[in-house]
Parts: sequence; C-alpha cells; structure tokens
Amino acid sequence: GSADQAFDVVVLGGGPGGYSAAFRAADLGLKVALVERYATLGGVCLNVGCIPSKALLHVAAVMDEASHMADLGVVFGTPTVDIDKLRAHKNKVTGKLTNGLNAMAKMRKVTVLRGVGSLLDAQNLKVEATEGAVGQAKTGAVQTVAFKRLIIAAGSQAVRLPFLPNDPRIVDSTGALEMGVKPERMLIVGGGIIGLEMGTVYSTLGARLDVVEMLPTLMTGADRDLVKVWQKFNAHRFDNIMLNTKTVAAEARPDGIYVTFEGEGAPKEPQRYDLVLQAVGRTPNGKKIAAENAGVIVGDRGFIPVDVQMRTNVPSVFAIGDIVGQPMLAHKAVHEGHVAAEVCAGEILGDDKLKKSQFDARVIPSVAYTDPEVAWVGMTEDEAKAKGIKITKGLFPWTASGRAIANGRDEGFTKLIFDEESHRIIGGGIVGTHAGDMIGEIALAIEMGADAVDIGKTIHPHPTLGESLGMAAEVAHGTCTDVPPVKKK
Amino acid sequence: GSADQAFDVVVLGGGPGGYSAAFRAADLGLKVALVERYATLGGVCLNVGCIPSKALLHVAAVMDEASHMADLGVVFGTPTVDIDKLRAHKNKVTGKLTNGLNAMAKMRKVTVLRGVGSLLDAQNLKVEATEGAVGQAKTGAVQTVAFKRLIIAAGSQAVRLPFLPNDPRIVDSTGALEMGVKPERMLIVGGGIIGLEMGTVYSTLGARLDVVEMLPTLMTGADRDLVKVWQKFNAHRFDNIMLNTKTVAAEARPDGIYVTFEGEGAPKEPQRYDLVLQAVGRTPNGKKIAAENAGVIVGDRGFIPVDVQMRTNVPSVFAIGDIVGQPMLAHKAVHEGHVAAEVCAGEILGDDKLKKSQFDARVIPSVAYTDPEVAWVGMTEDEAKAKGIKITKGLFPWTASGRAIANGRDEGFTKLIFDEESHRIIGGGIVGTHAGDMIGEIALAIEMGADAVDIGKTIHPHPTLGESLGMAAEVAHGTCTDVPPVKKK
Amino acid sequence: PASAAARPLVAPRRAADEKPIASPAVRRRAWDLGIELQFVPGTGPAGRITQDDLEAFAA
Ligand SMILES: Cc1cc2nc3c(=O)[nH]c(=O)nc-3n(C[C@H](O)[C@H](O)[C@H](O)COP(=O)(O)OP(=O)(O)OC[C@H]3O[C@@H](n4cnc5c(N)ncnc54)[C@H](O)[C@@H]3O)c2cc1C
Ligand SMILES: Cc1cc2nc3c(=O)[nH]c(=O)nc-3n(C[C@H](O)[C@H](O)[C@H](O)COP(=O)(O)OP(=O)(O)OC[C@H]3O[C@@H](n4cnc5c(N)ncnc54)[C@H](O)[C@@H]3O)c2cc1C
Repeated sequence: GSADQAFDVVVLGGGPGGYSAAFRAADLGLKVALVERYATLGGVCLNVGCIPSKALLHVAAVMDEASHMADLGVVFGTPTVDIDKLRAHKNKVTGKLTNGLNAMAKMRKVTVLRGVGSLLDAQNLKVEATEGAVGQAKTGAVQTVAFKRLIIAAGSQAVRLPFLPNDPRIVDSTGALEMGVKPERMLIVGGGIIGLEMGTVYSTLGARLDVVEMLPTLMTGADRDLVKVWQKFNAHRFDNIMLNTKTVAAEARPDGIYVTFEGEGAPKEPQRYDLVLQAVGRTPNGKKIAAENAGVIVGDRGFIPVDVQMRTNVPSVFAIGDIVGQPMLAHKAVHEGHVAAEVCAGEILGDDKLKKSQFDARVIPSVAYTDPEVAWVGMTEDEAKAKGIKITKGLFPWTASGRAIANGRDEGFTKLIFDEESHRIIGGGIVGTHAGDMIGEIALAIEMGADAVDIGKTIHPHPTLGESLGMAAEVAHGTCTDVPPVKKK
Repeated sequence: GSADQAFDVVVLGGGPGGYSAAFRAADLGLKVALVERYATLGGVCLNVGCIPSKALLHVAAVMDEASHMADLGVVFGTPTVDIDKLRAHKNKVTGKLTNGLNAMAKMRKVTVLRGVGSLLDAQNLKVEATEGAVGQAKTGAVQTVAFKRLIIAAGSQAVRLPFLPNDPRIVDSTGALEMGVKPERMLIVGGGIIGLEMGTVYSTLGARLDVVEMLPTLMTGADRDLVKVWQKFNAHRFDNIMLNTKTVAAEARPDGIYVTFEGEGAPKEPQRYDLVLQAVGRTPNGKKIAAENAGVIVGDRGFIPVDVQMRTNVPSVFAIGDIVGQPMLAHKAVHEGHVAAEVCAGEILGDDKLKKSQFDARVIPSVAYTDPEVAWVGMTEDEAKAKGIKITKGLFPWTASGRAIANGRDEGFTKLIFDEESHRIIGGGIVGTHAGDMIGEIALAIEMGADAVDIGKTIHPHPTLGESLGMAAEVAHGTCTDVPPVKKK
Repeated sequence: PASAAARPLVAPRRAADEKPIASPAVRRRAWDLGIELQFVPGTGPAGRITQDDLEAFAA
C-alpha cells in the first residue's frame, strides 16, 4: 500500500489499556506501534488520574493521621505545607512511572509514534504528529501507518457542564490536580469517587467542602452501609451535602464563583465558592477518531461495542478500556488490553491457543481511595436485594479487630456476601484503612468459587486488618469467636 | 464426685487459644469454664504481646512517616513524645479488647474462674484462686472443678538467660512494653521478630540499637531476599548487627549494663547499654500444670504432643496453642482452639460431624510487623532449594508499583512460588508496607490450590499494593506488562 | 462442572504421603463423608478435587 510504515499491530492511545496491549503484543513477538498524542505514555491514569491523585491522597492521609496523634502521646506542630513542593513531588511520582514506560517500550522495541491518530480504513491509521512537553500542538507532519490489527485504546475525558463559565476557578480533575488555587470554600459537582477523592485532599489542605449530587446518594454503586461509615468519618469536612440536587447556573464574580442549585438540598441563595470542581463523569473518545472510516460502529454516547475478545464489528479492529464501556477503571483496561493483544497475536502468528483468549473475569473491583477507603467487588447487597437473590452475609466490625483498634481506626467493617443456595461467595465490601489492598482477596475468592468454609479455614495472620476477611467468613458460617454470640432462635 | 463445680468443658488458660476454644464450645451448646490466673483474659497476645506491640509500632510508623514528609512539601515540627500518655494509649487499646472478651464471655455464659489451675486427674482440675489487678497472688481459696473434657491452653513464657543479672535495665518483651527506661543505647539479644519489633519502637523514640544473634541471620525463617530489603531500609537504626555471636556475660554497673560477647561479630571489649532486651525465644508452660497427674505426656522441652484433633495421649484431655508447638502464633492458637472445641462438642453431644473436626490448614502465615513489614507463608525459596523442589518464581518489584511509588515506599517486593510441575502456588512472601494485610490472599490461594493463571487473571484494583500479587503471578506466567520484558533465550 | 461429569474417572496416581489439591471446604466435606481424598480423582487444573468430584465419588 501507500503507507509510510507498516506494523502487525497498531495501538491507538498510550494509557493503561494501550500500553498493556502494545507491550503484550510485542512480548508475543509482534511488530507494534503505539500512537499517543501527548509527550508521555500512561494516559489519564498515570498522568492526570489514578497515580497523581493517590500521591496527594497519601500525603493528606499522613497529615490527618499526624493531627490525631496528640491523644496517643505524640504532638506534632501544625505542619507547614509548601504547595509548590507538594506539586513537584506529585510530578516526580508520575514522571518516575511514565519514564519507566518509555524505557520499557524501548526494551520491547515498541515504536512510539507521537501524534493524533484517526482511522483511514480497516487497514490504515493516519497520524498527525504533535509536539511540546504539554498539550498536543500539531507539527503539520502527517503519516499513514498500516496495520494488520488495530487496537483502539483512546480512553475518555471529563464531562464539561455546558453552563459553567470559563474561569480558572472552575476546574475538572486535571485542573484540581494542578493545585493552582488554595480555596477556602470548595464545591464538588458530582458525588462520585473522583470528586470525593479530590475533595479529601483539598479539605485536608484547609478547604471547607460542599458537594452536590443529582442522585440520592454519594459514591453510588457501593452498598449504603459502607458509604455510611465513610460519610460519618468525613462529616467534619463538609458544610453542605446536597443530594437529589442539580447545579443549574454559575456566575464568575471577582470574589468567587456564585452557583445556583435546584432540588431537594438546594439553598435558596446562590452560594459563593473559591473553587468549583466538575466531577460529573467521563465520556468516551469514540467519536473523535473517525472510526466510521473503517466502518467501526460507535454507540450514541461514544462507546465502541466489542465482543468477549475485545473485537469491534470490524474483524481487524479491536477496542479496550474506557472507550468500550463501564466500569471506567485502569485495571479493567489492562486486562482487556492483554486479551486483545493475545487474540491479535494468535491470529497473526497462527497460534490456536492465543486465538481463543477472551475476557472472562467474573468481577472487577472498585475502590474509593478516600480516608477510610471504600472497596467493593462482585454482587452488592443492594443488587442482590433488587434481583431477589437470597444471600447469607458475614459482617465483621473492626471494633472487634485488634489491629484496627491498635491503629486507632476501628470505624470500618468487612462484609462478605454468599449465595444462600450454593454457599459460594458472590461479593464483598470493605470500608476502612487499606481496604483497597485487601479487596483483591475477595476477588480471588469469587474467581476460585470459594465458600465461607474455604475463607474461614484459611489461616489469616493476627493481628492484621486482613484477618477481618477470615473473621467475616466465620461470622457467615456461625463459627466466629471474636464477635458476640449469634442469638439462638 | 467431690468436685465443687462440674462442666462439660474446662479450658485452662485465657489466651487467644483458650478463649476461642471456650467461646466456640459455649456456642455449640456446652457448659464451659475458662480458668485464667491473671485479672484479664486475652493471654500473652492481648495483654503483653501482639496487640500492645502493634499499638506502639503504629505510633512509631506514623512518626517515621511524618519525618519523611519534608521532601514532599509538608514540614512537621519535631514531635514531642509524652511516654506516660503513649503508655496510657497502649493500655487503653489492650483494655478495650480485654473488656470486650469479658463481655463476650458473659454473653456466652462462660464461667470465668480466676486462679492457677493444675491437673488432679483425667476428670478434675484444681483451681487456686488468685486476685489483684496485676499478678497472680493466691487468695488461699482452692476448688476442684470436674470436666468431661479439658482443653489445655496454658501458653508459653519468655526464656530468661540464666547469666543475666536481675536489674530493671534488663527486660523481656513484657518489660520493654512497659517503657520504664528511655535508653540511648539498647541491646537486643536475639534477632527474631519480637526483638526487632520492639527495637523498631525504641529506635524511633530515640535509641541506637545493637542486636546480637547466635544464628547467621536476622528474622530466621523468612527468605533472605525479603529480610535484606528490611535490613537495608532499617540500617540507620543499628550501630552493630552481631551475627553468629553469643552473649556470654553481663554486669550491671551504675552507668549501664556491660555485656560481653563471643563469636564472629563480637567486639573485643564489653559494651555498655542503657537497656538490654532479652528476646531469645519462648518456652511452653507444659511442665507447670501437673499434667502428669492425669497421665498427660509432656515432652522434654515442655511441649504437649497432640494429634490432628488436638487430643493428647489422654482421651479426655486436649491441648492447643503455644503449648503444643511451633509456630507460636496467636492465629494458629485460635484455629486449634476451634478444632478442640468442636471435637469436644461432637463427643459430648454425639454429633458425628463435629466429632470429625480436625486441624488441617496447609499453611500458617508469619508476619514481622516491622517497617517495612515482612510477611511469608507456605514454602520459602530457601526451603524449596533445601528440599530439592523445583519451583517457578514470580517476583514483582514495588519500584514498578504505582501505589508504592505514590506512597514514597517502593523498597518492597511481592514474590510468589509455584511448584514447577503442578503449577500450583506453594508459597509466597511480601516485604513492604502493609505486607501482613495482604499475605492472607496468598494463604487463600494455597489452600484453594490456585495456580498463576488463577491469580493473574483475577482482576486486582489499580493502584493498590494488593495488585502486586496479580502482577507477581503474571510475572511467573510471563504475561506481565508492568515490568521489563523477559529476555528471550 | 457440566463437563466434569462427562470426563472419565481415572484412578488418581498420587504418592502415599501426598496431600491432594482440594480446598478447605472440600477437605472438610470429605471427613464428613468419611472419604479419603487420596483416592478421589480430581478434574480441576493439576488434578484439583472439586466439590463436584467429591460428590460424584461419594455417589
Ligand atoms: C482523577 C482521576 C482519578 C482516577 N483514579 C482511578 C483509580 O484510582 N483507579 C482506576 O482504576 N481508575 C482511575 N481513574 C480512571 C482511569 O484513569 C481510567 O479508567 C484509565 O486511564 C483508562 O485507561 P484507557 O487506557 O482506557 O484510557 P486513557 O487512560 O484515557 O488513555 C487514553 C490515551 O489515548 C490518548 N488518545 C486519545 N485519543 C487519541 C488520538 N486520537 N490520538 C492519539 N492519542 C489519543 C490519550 O491522550 C490518552 O493518553 C481515574 C480517573 C481520573 C480522571
Ligand atoms: C511481644 C510479643 C509479641 C507477639 N506478637 C505476635 C503477633 O504479632 N502475632 C502473633 O500471632 N503472635 C504474636 N506473639 C505470640 C502470641 O502472643 C502467642 O502465640 C499467643 O499468645 C499464644 O496463645 P495461647 O493461647 O497459646 O497462650 P498464651 O497467650 O500464652 O495464654 C496462656 C494463658 O494461660 C494462662 N495460664 C498459664 N498457666 C496457667 C495456669 N496454670 N493456670 C491458669 N492460667 C494459666 C496465662 O496466664 C495466659 O493468660 C507475640 C508474643 C510476644 C511476647
């Protein structure tokens, strides 16, 4: 053809889904190109998502913890915060990881093409070169890259509310991570994980928070009992939690952004804020890559439909990550990336085993990296109730956990959900410090088809937060001796 | 008989093993007495072991963490430490738990008898009443308690080196937990977990440490690569690490304890210390309960041999916990306690299912709650090598973990060990913060018979420390894309 | 599980001291049934004995 370069596999987008797919394909012996418009690999997650948010959240957690140490006999002075240095730390963290990705791409001989990609047809991608450390300024250079297989991993971006004015005091998560404004009063529009995580950071650094959410609850998706523990522990951060409430207008004035609300929790008057964070969701980039040129179907909302092998309606084109649907999470993108790469390799190299690869994880865990963390996986109690599935529940309160008490953090609990009939575990949730590091065990238990005996008879070390999993299984089974006895009927 | 009281089951010793056995037996419908010489239940673990040590270690960890925050933009003043308040905090933590045990014993109608117990025969226990908030002063009152089944859970106590003088500056772990002395120079005799945990606390509070160990390594039992990471990270705490070295003499002088060493690491001159911690191991209390009166066999070193149902050579007498053997760990004691209680209940109530209960956990995890934590379970690499078992290893370095980097703590790693032939997981180890909270997942994987694909294909949330387990499994399987590619041969 | 029943029940070859691969719940169920797992064929990966294998053997 007339292409400038040709590859076995071209991956469009260098986020967690994209680089994982590219690296896996290269490891399987394919010639691979990875197209990314920004200067660094890692996508939203490493540059302006998962990683920088956690770098800041960790610092906030240490500050909050230190401030509670006086009761324990250790008095720290009020810390002084150097925002520039904190930002530099965050950038160092993301830099370490994105540099690592570059190095690993080189070791794998993956060709990284800097530029904006768009589909020409089912065999060719147009790449318009971009430059600059920040942004995606086009150089004017254009090339055509031919592929045997294309993996679309172009991700998503923050939804912008159309009626919000353009003002540096109105930001999305990316802007919030820049920490250019030190607000006294901050509004979080959207009570999901991303907004509440950023709110935690700003609150610890001194801001008073308001949050407005159209739905009746914060952290929708998680069971109410889990969220309740987080909410009680964090009540001190908030002036107003406005549920069933809409943001309808905003006016930028010299002394602040004046926001008008409507609905159940709406104050009568517009409220003044120093900073407004829009965190109302993310929208997939499906409509921005000229997918139609290859005949790839893109749904109304911009998601690209795929099968269990991550293949679109066009045989040579795959898609993975945020762009194929919910949940929009990095770990889902990575696993999907591996599957797509394996299927491509199987087909290109004629390997029957790889050809059959498919995404068939039973469950994908979710974590809010707030303080305490909230983590859940599989069936929630609410979901079981809604679907009429009969469950047996094992709940272990951390007030009975020696380690949680020793840490001075016994507000949490661990909950396991078993199918009443098959006795197998079908879900679970943890609220408490380090919940996210432990939810993987529940995911493994679900994938392995474990029941309460399997988990309860597995010896977990004492005294750990992790043993709360074994205890919760024992509670479900009626054999736990670290909680009050079950009332005899 | 002539007994003052009669029970289905009498449990001798109120530690984790004993209270778990007593509570389980009561939950199964038996009439139960729990005999404990001290004022509070919980044994070594809750009163002078697992829990108070972790309460102090947590405070130390927060202090150490805060001191590293300056690089991240947050400067705390040097903290002031109020040792009395810190001690009070620790006592509050243990008090909360031991009070909880009392309350739960009441709810279960378990009769708690305060006193020193000793066996009279295979059906009767003598209990000499004791009193006082501290200690085990005998009141003179004595009673005979009849049992259908006895569960011995009398635990262990610290080994005392005979040549060490009696001096308040020479302590065991119980004395060290009292924090009566604020040493500048501290010697830890014995490089095991307990000594290194206490050393961590004292070092953070200002002491310089020496440690002396007869064996060639610290933290014997764990793989060397795990310990090495801990050792490097903690090198700054130690002046001297004396391996292959014996403590041979000590002299108490007004200005300090002068200790003489012999062996590979021994300094020529005696060394002066403000505090000497003996942590050379624990010895079971088997020879102190007149077991011979019932014909119960006690081994030379004080351990009581039992079968998989926790039964001694005498059919009516069971034993559990530290007193039956290594590893001397609370979680082992608890699981053994449940088994003994179930077998007793099965026999007394004629329940065939309970009668068959047995202890058959494949693995028991170990954790050093140092900073970083070191946790391991199942087969170690050293052990596999020694036994000639061929293994496949999956090692994921935390330098590639986004979360570890975001936390500023990427010194750790996660290692999984698979049987080369069957591919199933047979062991694993983690060194890094919160390692102990995550090792349970490896234990579950081993108990379930999981292989690298099972663990690697289980979606772990990003970015967590827990995902390092999934990554390590992928490394073993050759499918990880967050580490450099495997060199092609 | 559906295909497990269709698979032939080959007598397992295990060393005398070898602990068969089976989850804690399967092991427990085996004592209840009075069955030595040693002799139960496993259809799972690496011969892992599933709950279904055990029930099939018991039937
Ligand atoms: C603040 C925040 C916090 C988050 N925290 C977490 C978390 O803790 N855990 C978690 O699992 N998820 C988290 N997420 C979500 C997570 O970031 C995404 O799910 C993940 O990044 C999706 O990966 P992806 O590969 O599908 O797409 P993306 O990461 O969106 O990557 C897509 C890449 O494609 C590039 N691209 C797009 N179009 C083109 C084009 N035409 N040409 C060239 N390049 C293109 C983009 O520049 C981008 O680099 C967070 C998100 C945000 C915003
Ligand atoms: C400093 C330290 C830290 C530790 N940290 C950990 C840890 O983090 N994790 C862990 O798993 N393990 C830890 N251990 C070990 C753990 O404490 C023991 O394994 C555990 O307590 C054993 O439980 P047990 O029930 O067998 O015996 P014990 O806890 O020793 O309890 C025995 C009880 O019996 C009573 N008793 C003894 N003889 C008589 C008698 N004749 N009459 C009446 N009562 C009697 C004793 O007073 C005691 O209360 C630690 C130990 C120490 C010393």
